[in-house]
Amino acid sequence: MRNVYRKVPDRCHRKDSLMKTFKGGIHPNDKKELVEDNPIAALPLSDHYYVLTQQHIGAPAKPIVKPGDEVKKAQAITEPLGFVSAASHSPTSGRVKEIIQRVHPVTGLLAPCIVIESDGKDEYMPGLPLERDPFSLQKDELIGIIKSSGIVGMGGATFPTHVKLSPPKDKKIDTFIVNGAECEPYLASDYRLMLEEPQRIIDGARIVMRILGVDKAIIGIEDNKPDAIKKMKEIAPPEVQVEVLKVKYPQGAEKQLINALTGRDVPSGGLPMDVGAVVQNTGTCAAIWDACANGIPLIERITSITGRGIKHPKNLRLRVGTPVKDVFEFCGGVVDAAKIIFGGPMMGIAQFTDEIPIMKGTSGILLLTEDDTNLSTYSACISCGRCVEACPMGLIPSDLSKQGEKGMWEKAVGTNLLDCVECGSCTFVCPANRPIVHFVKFLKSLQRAASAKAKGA
Amino acid sequence: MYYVLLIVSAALVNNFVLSRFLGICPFMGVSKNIDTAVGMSMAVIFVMTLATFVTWLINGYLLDPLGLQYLQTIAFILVIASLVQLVEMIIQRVSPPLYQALGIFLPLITTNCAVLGVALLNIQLKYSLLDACIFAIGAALGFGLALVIFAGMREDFELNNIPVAFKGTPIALITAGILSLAFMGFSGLVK
Amino acid sequence: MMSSILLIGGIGCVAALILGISSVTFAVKMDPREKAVLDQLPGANCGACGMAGCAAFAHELTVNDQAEMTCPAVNEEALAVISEVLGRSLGGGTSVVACVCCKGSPAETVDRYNYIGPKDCRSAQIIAGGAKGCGFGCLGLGTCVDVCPFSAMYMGEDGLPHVIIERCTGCGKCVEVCPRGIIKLIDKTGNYSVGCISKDTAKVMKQLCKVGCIKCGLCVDICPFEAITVSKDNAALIDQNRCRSCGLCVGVCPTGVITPMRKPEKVSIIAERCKGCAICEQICPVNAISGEIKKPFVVDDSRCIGCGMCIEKCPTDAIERIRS
Amino acid sequence: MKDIFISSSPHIHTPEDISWIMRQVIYALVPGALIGIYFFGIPALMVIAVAVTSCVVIEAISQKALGQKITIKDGSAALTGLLLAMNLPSGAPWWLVVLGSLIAIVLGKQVYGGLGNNPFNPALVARVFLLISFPVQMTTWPQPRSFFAPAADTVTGATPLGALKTAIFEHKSITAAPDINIMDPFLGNIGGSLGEISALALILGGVYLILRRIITWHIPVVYIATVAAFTGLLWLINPGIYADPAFHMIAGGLMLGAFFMATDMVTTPITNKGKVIFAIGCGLITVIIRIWGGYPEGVSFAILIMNAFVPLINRFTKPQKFGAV
Repeated sequence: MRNVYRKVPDRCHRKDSLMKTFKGGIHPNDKKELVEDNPIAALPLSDHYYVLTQQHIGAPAKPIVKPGDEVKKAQAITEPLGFVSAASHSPTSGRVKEIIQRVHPVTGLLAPCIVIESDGKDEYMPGLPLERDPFSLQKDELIGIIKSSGIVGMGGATFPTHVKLSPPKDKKIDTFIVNGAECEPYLASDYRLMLEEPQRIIDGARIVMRILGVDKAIIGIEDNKPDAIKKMKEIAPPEVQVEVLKVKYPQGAEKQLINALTGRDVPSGGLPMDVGAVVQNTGTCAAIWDACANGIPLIERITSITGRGIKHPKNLRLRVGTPVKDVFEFCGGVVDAAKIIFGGPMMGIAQFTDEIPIMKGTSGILLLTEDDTNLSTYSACISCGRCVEACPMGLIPSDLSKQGEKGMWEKAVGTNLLDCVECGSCTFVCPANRPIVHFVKFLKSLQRAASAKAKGA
Repeated sequence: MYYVLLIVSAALVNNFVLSRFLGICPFMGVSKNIDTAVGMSMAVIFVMTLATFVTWLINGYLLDPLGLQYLQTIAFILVIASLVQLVEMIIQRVSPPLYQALGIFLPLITTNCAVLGVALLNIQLKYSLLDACIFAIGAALGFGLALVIFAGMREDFELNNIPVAFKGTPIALITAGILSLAFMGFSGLVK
Repeated sequence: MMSSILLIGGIGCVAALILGISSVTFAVKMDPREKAVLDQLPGANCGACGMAGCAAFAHELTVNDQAEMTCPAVNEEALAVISEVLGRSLGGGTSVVACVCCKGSPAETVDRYNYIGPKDCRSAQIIAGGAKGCGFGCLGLGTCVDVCPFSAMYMGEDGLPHVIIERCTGCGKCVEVCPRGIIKLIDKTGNYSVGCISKDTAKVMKQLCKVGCIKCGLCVDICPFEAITVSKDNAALIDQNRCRSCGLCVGVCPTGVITPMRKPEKVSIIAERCKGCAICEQICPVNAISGEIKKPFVVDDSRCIGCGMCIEKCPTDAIERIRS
Repeated sequence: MKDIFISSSPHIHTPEDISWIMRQVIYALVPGALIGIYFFGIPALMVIAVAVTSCVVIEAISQKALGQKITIKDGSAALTGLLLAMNLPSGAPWWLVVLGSLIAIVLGKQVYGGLGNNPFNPALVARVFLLISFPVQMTTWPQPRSFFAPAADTVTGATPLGALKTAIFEHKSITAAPDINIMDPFLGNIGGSLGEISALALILGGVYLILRRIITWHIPVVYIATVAAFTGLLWLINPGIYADPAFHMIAGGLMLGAFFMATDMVTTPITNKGKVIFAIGCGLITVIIRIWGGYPEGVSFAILIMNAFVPLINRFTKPQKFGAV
């Protein structure tokens, strides 16, 4: 526990005042040294892949294969139901074994899941991968490709990308931002991608610029990744600008990133497009390049397997649907982990089983030992105000937590409950160890239930 | 300066609620919510000033000349009761939500010893009409101040984990006690 | 003396005059019936009626002719008074009580993980779906107990909530907050309930819980009144309208998931009235009545299950219900 | 997986918990307490020991009685005891100290639900309660002496503020008050509560707290500045009846109050803006009581009164949320 808190990581070299940032936020120890120097490795083919039908935010997707069907790698196996939805594709060639109920890593509840038995050949659909010049394609064609490729935000939010890239006509977009902040401690998947395959990111970003019709893109990278900053600056064309960001959590949160890079404030309840900005993660940009240039849908991603609870932390290129068990085995096995987390330590979701698959949004799997995490109970709020200082959204988390304790969601809405982005800064600093984010999630669930009820009535 | 001292004395030093312990009933009853407390304070300021004005006149021009000082209490209660009725009707008409919120405590201003107390004290202290009215405003301000800060604290109590045994009135009384201890600090400020 | 009477009277007259005038000028219509109704409501402001409190409900009842008596806590006398005041008859209060349909105490069930967080079932449910292995099992954090406005629930030593039937008004607050829908409102007169709502199959159940319904159907077979239904993916359900509280199902249930909600009733025979006809002896499903013809029969308390079948058949009304 | 834990994000946490904060405040109080012990000898040590022990014991008993978790390990009870002791005269009899602890812990804190729920600073509730109930014992100030001097030599006398008040009351002029070398209250060589005598030691502790980010500078600086400005203004108007601001800043309980009592997190506003308003209020009330009131010292009363205003201040000093239109 003691070494969790450190002011500024050692490898930061600039003066704070020179770097762009936002108001509020915290400085957790970034702990990236566990995994950041391990090059991206590939996992051997697994026997079975488990593709959940709901890999994204929005409407569910419907399976379009039946048990027994033969599938090829990159073949679509689900189709989206609705505009805000995304398809999934087979991660390898083989046979659809069955469609079962599986624990969903995000909700912890059972959800439909397509099991694909690998035939070991790993054959692409005929004609793939193709070679085409994406810059010769029209805007609508590109968005169509992105949509059919099932690309979602790969930073963890998993919002379907084609929706973000289709702003309504009245919203004038003038800035495209590539999010390379990777402000979550421990994780280094974006860092490795920027270091090893920067061209894919830049080219993906150029496709997005073409779609949005903007002539400027900014890549924001936190100062604790000097190598990535150097690399990106080397190869970035003039229209893509690399900006150094102060190391501070949550620097990579959409609204905070836009504020730091452009000085614009996304209005409360609004979207980045309201201030003329669109943000995409580095991984998403790379996936967009693969889809538009090579016709390969989103079937694999870079994931950091890290933490002191895994024997050999690694950065892996993983297919969507890979069983987590296989991943752990490849990394030397789990050693007394108290928590298994999908995502980073600040916003990731704790898992209770390893019978779950890798998803499109799994930027990392973090295995924390009992010493690294926080298992103690909470006590009453002592009104110290640290959460207020830390809140990047300018809220009063202490009030929200008290209202959460009593389930007073109506009062909490008046305390700006719905502006909370659940970044966890308040909870990190709380000396009384109050689970403020949990209270906020709880209040939001009450609010959702009540408004659903009101709509139904 | 004299009037400032008069107000300070009535509002802080001899705060009606916290050092004279008058008007405890509405102080406890209407202090659960700041907005209601503000409304109640306004009503009290209005009633107190008006009551003082009327009772002083009645005392000065009717009771005193006729040598009927012993009727003070009864006459004052009569006047105050009618005044409160009047205020009640006005509020009900002008601001129904406030009327709802004040509930039973509005008619209770009638028997609010603070209002009667002010009227009687004015006679005892031999204040002039202007003095009496200013004193009444000061006293009402003090009442309002105590009520509003108390309401603020009680609103916070709603969110706190007070042991079941002390929830509600017990904790309010304890808090009022501590608050009045704190207000003792003003003693000696004005003679 | 005279002057004082005149003075007080004078002041009174003046005040009365002013008030009289202003009562006309500032008149606001207020229905006197509203207050009469409010007086009869319990004043707990529990909100179970769906309004913001008793006063609001009284207002709604008075102004809205269609408003139903949704207050679960109002007693019959008060109901009669309200009906009279409003000049229309209002249906009775609800006749249901809450029933916790899970018997899976921590000792009998498995947990999926260790939960850390606020002691509130709803909070626990939104993080990874709750710790209890069975998706239909009680999370045991007592939110239902916390919200009960009538202190009619308590957490038992077994880590499960229990309803004090005498206090329960059937307001349904606990039903509303339970994230797993374990609490049901059932008929007040019901005597037996099934402590499980699991839709899992027997195979799954056996891994998760020792006291869940395994859908074996034994209770359905033994029930003399066809009051119980069960299917492959629905736990046994007692139709309280048909149930005669014989309690036979309790005896056959292999996992003990059917239990009496209160101390079972028994019957007793009033010796003076009994003609010794032996009809009761024949009808009794558990052979609890015995005796010699033409002499008063007796009930064996240890066997009687209180089904009441004998009461119906007795030609001389010599059998009555008793609480043991 | 039975040994797996599930909780909401975030999964990492700062090590700065409540007991760490309490420990830091106790460390910061040590210099002031040591000076008190140096000048007042064994009795001062006794008062501190009795107050700390009785607070901890009473907290444990009352939490047990209320069926709560016993939290004496977080150090808040010990801190309350230490603060209470530092607000008492060194000659306070043991029963007075125990009674004070009882008031502080039970009435000041536990009836409200324990640490975090109390609206008033527990140590101050106790001090004011004792001051009003036992004025004689609470205003019998032993004069400083060397630690090694025999106890029988202890003489009592007035505090500088007390002497000032008497002088003004009796002679309508401050010149009648005994002259005070400003270095004495700075180092602690004056009469007074056992923890308030040395401004230097208290400032040292306060600066430590600010550097450790336990408290922000807002309350102490604004509080002291308000007192200085207000008394300075009066002094400029009439130096004959109003003492100079330097004296007001250093004498009495201002330093102790400003750095340690008015900065108690639980009973002060959450935002920095609120803290400034709180501190100005404290400063004004302190000076009003000191100059015109019946009591020579107003710090405790001022902070208690402002504690009551905290909910209102919080209500009106909410931060602006991100993206507010």
